[in-house]
Amino acid sequence: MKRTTIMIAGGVLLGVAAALVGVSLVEGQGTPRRPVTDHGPPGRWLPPGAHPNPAGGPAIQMDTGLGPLPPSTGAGYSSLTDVKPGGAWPALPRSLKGPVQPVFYRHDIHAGQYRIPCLYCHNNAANSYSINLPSESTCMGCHIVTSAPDTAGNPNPDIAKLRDYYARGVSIPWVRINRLPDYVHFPHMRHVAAGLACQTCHGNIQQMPRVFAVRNVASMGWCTSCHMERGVTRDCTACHF
Amino acid sequence: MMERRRFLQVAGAAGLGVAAGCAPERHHLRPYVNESDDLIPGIPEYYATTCRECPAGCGLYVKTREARAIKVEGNPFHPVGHGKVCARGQAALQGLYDPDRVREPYRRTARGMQPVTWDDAVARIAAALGTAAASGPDRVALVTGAETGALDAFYDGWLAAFRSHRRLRYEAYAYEPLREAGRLTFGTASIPEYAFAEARYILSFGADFLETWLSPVEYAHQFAQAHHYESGRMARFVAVEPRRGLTGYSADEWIAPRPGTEGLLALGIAASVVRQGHARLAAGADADRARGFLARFTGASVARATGVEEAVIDRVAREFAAAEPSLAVAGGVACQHRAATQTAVAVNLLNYVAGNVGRTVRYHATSPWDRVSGYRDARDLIGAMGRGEVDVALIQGTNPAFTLPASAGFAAALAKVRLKVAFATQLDETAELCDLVLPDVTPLEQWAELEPLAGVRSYVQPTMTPVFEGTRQAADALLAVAAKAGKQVGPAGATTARELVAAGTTPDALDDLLQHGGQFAVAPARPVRLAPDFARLAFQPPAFDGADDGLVLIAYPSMALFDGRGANKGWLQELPDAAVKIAWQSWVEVHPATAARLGIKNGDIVTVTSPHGSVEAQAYVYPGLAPGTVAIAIGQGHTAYGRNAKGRGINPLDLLGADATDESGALAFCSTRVTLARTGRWMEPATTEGSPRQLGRGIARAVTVAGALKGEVEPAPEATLTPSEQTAIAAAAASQRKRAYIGIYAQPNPKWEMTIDLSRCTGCQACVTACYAENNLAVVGEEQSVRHRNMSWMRLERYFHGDTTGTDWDVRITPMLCQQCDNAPCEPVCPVYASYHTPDGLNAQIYNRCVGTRYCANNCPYKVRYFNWWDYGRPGDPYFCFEEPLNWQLNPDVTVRTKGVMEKCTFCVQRIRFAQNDAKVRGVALKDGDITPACAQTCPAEAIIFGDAHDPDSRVSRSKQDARGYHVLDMLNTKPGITYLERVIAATEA
Amino acid sequence: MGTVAEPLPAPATAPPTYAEVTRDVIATLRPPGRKYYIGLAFVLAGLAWGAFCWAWQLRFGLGVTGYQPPIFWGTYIACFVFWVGIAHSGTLISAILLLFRSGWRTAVYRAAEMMTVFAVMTAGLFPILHLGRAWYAYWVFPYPNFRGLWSNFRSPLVWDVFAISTYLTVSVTFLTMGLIPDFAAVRDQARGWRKRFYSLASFGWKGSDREWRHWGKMYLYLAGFATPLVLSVHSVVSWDFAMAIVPGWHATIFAPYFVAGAIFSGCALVVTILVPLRKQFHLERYIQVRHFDSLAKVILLTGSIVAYAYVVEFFMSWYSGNIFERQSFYARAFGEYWWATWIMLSCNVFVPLLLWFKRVRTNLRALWIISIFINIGMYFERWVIIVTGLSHEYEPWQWSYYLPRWPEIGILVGSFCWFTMWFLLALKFLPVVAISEMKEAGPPPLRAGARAGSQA
Amino acid sequence: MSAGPGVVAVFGQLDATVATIGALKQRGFANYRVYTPVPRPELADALAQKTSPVRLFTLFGALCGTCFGFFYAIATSLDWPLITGGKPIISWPPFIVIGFETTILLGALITVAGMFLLAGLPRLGRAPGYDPRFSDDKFGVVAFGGPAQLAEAREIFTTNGAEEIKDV
Repeated sequence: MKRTTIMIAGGVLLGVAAALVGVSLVEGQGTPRRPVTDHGPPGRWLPPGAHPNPAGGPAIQMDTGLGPLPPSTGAGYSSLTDVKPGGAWPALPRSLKGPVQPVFYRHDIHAGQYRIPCLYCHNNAANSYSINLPSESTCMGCHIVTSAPDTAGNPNPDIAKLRDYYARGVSIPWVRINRLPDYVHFPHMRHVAAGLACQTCHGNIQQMPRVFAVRNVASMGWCTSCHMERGVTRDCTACHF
Repeated sequence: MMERRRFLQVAGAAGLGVAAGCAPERHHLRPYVNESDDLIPGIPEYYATTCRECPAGCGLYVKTREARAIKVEGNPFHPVGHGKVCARGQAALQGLYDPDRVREPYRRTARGMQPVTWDDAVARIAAALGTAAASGPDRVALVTGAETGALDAFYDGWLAAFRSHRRLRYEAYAYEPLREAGRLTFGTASIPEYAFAEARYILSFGADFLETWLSPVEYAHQFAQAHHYESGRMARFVAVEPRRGLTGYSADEWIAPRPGTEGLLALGIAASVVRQGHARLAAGADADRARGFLARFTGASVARATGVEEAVIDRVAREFAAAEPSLAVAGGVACQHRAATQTAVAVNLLNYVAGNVGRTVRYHATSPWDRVSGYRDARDLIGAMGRGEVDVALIQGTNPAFTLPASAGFAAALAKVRLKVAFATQLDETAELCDLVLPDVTPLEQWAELEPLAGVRSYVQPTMTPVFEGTRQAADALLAVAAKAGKQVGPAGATTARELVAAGTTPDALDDLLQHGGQFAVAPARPVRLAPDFARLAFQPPAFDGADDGLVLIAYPSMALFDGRGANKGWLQELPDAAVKIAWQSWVEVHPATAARLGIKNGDIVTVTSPHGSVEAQAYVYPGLAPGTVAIAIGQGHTAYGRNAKGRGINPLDLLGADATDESGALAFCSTRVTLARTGRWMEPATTEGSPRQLGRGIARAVTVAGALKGEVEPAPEATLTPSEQTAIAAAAASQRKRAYIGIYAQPNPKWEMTIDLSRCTGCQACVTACYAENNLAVVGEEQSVRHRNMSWMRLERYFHGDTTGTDWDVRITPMLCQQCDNAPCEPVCPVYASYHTPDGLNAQIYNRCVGTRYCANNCPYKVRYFNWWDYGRPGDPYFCFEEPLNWQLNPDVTVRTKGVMEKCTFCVQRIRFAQNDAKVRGVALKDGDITPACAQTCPAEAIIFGDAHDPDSRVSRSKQDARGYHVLDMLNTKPGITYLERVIAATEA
Repeated sequence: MGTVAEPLPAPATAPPTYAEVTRDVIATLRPPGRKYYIGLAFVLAGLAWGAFCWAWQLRFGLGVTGYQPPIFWGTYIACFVFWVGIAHSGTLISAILLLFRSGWRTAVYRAAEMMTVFAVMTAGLFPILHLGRAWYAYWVFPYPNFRGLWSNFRSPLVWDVFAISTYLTVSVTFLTMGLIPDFAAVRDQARGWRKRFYSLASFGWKGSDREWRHWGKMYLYLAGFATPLVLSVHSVVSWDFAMAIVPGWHATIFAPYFVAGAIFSGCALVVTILVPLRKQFHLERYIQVRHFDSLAKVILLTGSIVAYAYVVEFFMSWYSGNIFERQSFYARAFGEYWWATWIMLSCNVFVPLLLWFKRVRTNLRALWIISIFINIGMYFERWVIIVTGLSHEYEPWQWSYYLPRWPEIGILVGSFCWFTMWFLLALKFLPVVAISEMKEAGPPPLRAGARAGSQA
Repeated sequence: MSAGPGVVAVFGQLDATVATIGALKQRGFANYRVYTPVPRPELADALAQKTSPVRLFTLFGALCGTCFGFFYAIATSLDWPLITGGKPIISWPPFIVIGFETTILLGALITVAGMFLLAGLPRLGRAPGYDPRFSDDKFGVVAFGGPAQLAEAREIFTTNGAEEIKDV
């Protein structure tokens, strides 16, 4: 009886320790973080006005000595000449992949049917590491006029939401789809400048009513396989630093 | 991520672990409501402003990302600083993002500090001011730090509106002796501009012009221009001071006269110049008066009084006069005793007889120091407050309760004021005494216009929206108070400091000024004549309080903490003292002879007792002291102010008598004798110093000018390869290289290299703080610093060289950072390729691949790899150091490392890649100088050159060809990418 | 050939018969008594504490340890080398002495081999335990992955991975193969679940001529593999240090020095374990004093090599004229770590000198105490090499002082408990003396009147 | 080996067993089996066993190991060439360590596999004539054959002093 007790006690001790190790392993897992991640900081951090620093004066025009940025060479899709608005909307499939967004923005209409180039809204992709979501003022550039009203003349409910956000000066909390770990620094501008189509990594966004991650772009194998195919550097510090 | 969450859910279901708080993370992307033309997420923006961390006023560019200030860099076009920033200036960010900042207005009540609204606070002040103004003139006191320009005028006008002239522009270091000496010698109570860059011989009487004195960044910049070695030419620098600090480390010769006799020595040198017939004096009454006055300072008498040999005096005099031009400066510890004004006068005379006045010593119509209030003014105010003559005291941007000696009675006097208002960024000692504490903005959030030099208008502008909504610039609040009280102050309708600053300019002109940082005109120098007043002074060695057999106490300004205002900034606390190399703690420097006599070792806690008080701190046995002195840095010993400052270390001002002043009324920091006693206790110093000697290893090398001319490198036989070894190794390396350089390595690549000119480096450690800011280095705190776990990728090693029993020794300082070795010993030992060599010659460290074997750190002979012992970047970790909002400062281009990961310098690879990507997208080639690592960018002495060594025309390629170049630990065949150019000592031509 | 081999020199008592061997050895496997369970509980508690320490370390990071840069390795790596070293004597006794046909190994080799396996299992924990990110330890294995990342075969740590995992595999194999005939013997005496267990464990061994024929050769070749392996493993471990450029590490003598030290410490631990074991299980007839005498002689020999290596290290540091080496070794003897160095020298050089006396070698009590000293000394040897080497490196500015803290001590204790736990469990499942070899070593049963050596 | 009817004899002495084997061989018995608790060389001699082919497995395994070690090290180094410490991408000296360890690993494992294969282990069924005493202190000889041969075997066993004789 005593033996059993001792054995059980020992076993329990060992089990607790093992559990602690297990929890610690999971707990300890982590990736290096960079707290400034999302480019629109939350809360009041969001500069509400046009000026990034309303409290101060103008920024310095830094002379980088590198000359101006050339117009994007993004495979012709920065041109607005192809835009063809109007027409009947594509039908929604029965089920939609991807997370529910605060405003049901349909890429399949804007990018697909109307053929608005990606860089029209996501213009930073051509000149920055980070890609931007269009500001609400960009949306309102059209939607101050167009509202896809129903037969009764009421604007489309999602456009109404957008107008409401804009009127209140509140940023739309889009749910993030693709997210690279903080220790990866992906230069969007290099890839746009190289003429790579956005769809290469992001999938056929122009066919997605609601955006979802088509493939795990955060998998390094995806990056390196393409780099190898094209003979681009595989130096680790191209992305990791 | 997915797997991890799933696992946790399973684990939780199995009752294994506590999975609470592990809800799936959901990230949101928040777009701008309105697009900005300027701001591109991911691309930095820069705002020009002016540094306000000390009164020098260097020009700044503040780097912002996504509308947050993330780095302070220098404005290269600004006449103060020339694009360089010191450690304190860069740490302004930590003041901005200090979690201890006051976030809303508070009022002192019986139940402690209670939050109030701004409106309430403004109404209370306005009411009190109304009563005070009605009851008589000068019932209101306004205390600020040094102010010039628009805001200064506004403050005066504001005070006048309430019938008062009690204005104090209080600075702990107000340099009154210099101003008084200027009045006595040249009839102008002003501080001249010192042209270090032009001087060929610099004689400093205690002035710590590379640390805190007047304008340290600008002077370091100029000093390096004068004192660096180039083609056989360099200025000689002699330091005359009882304590050899960082500035003295750059000296080619150190003379330590008896404390207090520096002025006599200056007079002796001046007299010797005259005696030897080297005086450059125009004929006339002034010259005759100078000659006549100096005649009584014979070599023998001066030698007797100062303890400096007559031959040395004559030699220095000869050299000083022969240099064309030379420069003598007085300040610091040599100018902080009861004979301080005399010392400054003596040095003025020395400059006068050597013909330097008007050349390297230039007086202007005004100087920013003219109106700064000193100790005498502060005591006047204390007297007035103590007598109940002040009803309302408003204190902004200065902390007199800490920087005045306790014996001056500031706290008791302030208590007699009816309403005490502090405009404070932190709850410092002064704010704690006040009835109303109003949250002020930091210099990076405020508007001001300064005049740091005659003719220079330098603007201060907010670089971002205020971090805390509840804060308001003091001037805004004062405007509101005036409006509430029904007074009109400043330009009509002005309600903000911005309008005060903008007054008199058009919006376009203002934009232009703000983009350039200001208007930088060169004011002409003003001729001065010798005034007769100086001869009235006694020129006697100063008196010291305390028993005659005591040790003279030297309280000196801390380079990092200045007058204590830096004490709550982690970067500055963790920055090891430039001379003693202790961080986070206070220490008492004890002369080795004294230490031997009393049996004191490093770390022994000693009691220092003066007639005015007593403190306890650890001892540091320091050879850089005159015998019979002890030294303590000012800056620690706060009783309030914030988490990093409070209760840390000791304040040497507690040992000073309030009445110890000199003719100018300045407080004499070096005025008392103390006794030392061991307590028998010991503490482990938080020092970075392992061994203070380099033991013949040739890490920091130096030669004389003559040697440098011959192309000699100081031999370090143990650390250098023989020629036959070199040949053999080169052949082996070449054959290995042939088999190594395949794939991307075989393509034409740049090779990033660096040279560090030790004849320029002063050891100021601005580079260290730049690295902290750029690379998200963790601040580990005192406990971890004690255990040598600092994360500073760049460290300044300070070795004593020579026999340190006398004064004839020199200090070797070398910045040590990753050498980016071609044959890096750290690389092949990593099992997972986390450490490897990039095609462009960098020794890369891939943080996310690192598993933490630490083998690389063992195998690094330079010991420049730093391990994340804790999760410094994770909230909840015991050593988490980026507490909100400090994390706002983090550079988004650099990964924040987790625990268990090795990290190190990579020549700011993020800047390299950014520039390469930018150039590629723009379709242009990178030029030499397009990429600058943070350390090189900020180095005031421009000692660091970075570039592509494969480009034969790059500056770094040319610089590494210098005959003075050497590699540290060359015999290990690591082939470092950093070439050090050895220091050159301008030895005396005895 | 064709003759019955000469038995070992006649012991004091009559040699056991085959039946006695079987009976006596199987007796050790009988259900244990109270002391055993108390011991086991004690060991489990120690192990749980060690596991807790590791959990603590994983949770907060290596900051909880005493590491103080530039001393990035300390107690854990010392433990690693210590346990790998312990392992070596087992392989030496079972494989090398088998090849050399040293008869005295028979009685002790099984215990030594068990010790080997458990010591390698213990040692293998430490490279993982000491990692900053232990949860990514598998990255050091060159497994194919989508990212195309491999491990760096130039790193001595990857050599370690290969050497230690090979060593563990081969040691386990060697032990298991040796156990097969013994398991069969136990099986045939057992009942119930034990019978089923040993039936499985013996792979259905029947002791037929065919089985013995192939088994014998296989065992010989395994011994042949184990011999260079054992030499290579500790050489590879020593290269962890010798391949680094740290003064005090970078020495060509390290491989033989470490191998000798390993056998030295391993044999000492064999003595430490066997003396109480022999008493507890009444195995005096099998594990005899003369076996201890032989072990002591091996200890004496390897101890002398180790002492010689110390002398050479100090001599070379002086003779090289290299100031880095000189200052490092000066600091080792007279610097902050003088105490560790002198503990090492006392225990490893001076105490074993007693073994020159046969009286000491045959006095088990004295031998046991000396073996404990040697174990302590050899632990300190590793500690001294690692810590003093790192504390006085090239850059004088970065000299420092390290002492372990509680998590390290806890894990050190836990590692001893882990080892002991396996040993205690194994004692009740594995015959601690090789049954068939013990029989083989003794005189075979012959017909009355026949004499060993005569043709039947 | 062969099954079928046989007869087993239990011997208590080694020399008796050796003598029995000799007698069986002399009478032309080819199909017999010996069980022994110890691998005595006398038995091996009496059985005139040829050297076990296990060594071929050993050679094969070791060669495989060497090739695998070097191939893996070289191939992975070339797959993503990264320079460390200025050393060649294919650095032979460190690869020797890898090759050596894999030689031993595969050599040892394949040797064991070979032994299992050749010795017919693991044996799942029963062994004809096996008696638990054979793992303790008795030797067993099983002879197989026709009735005549078995009778002859019995006779040999009895002559050589078998303690017990059983049919199997």
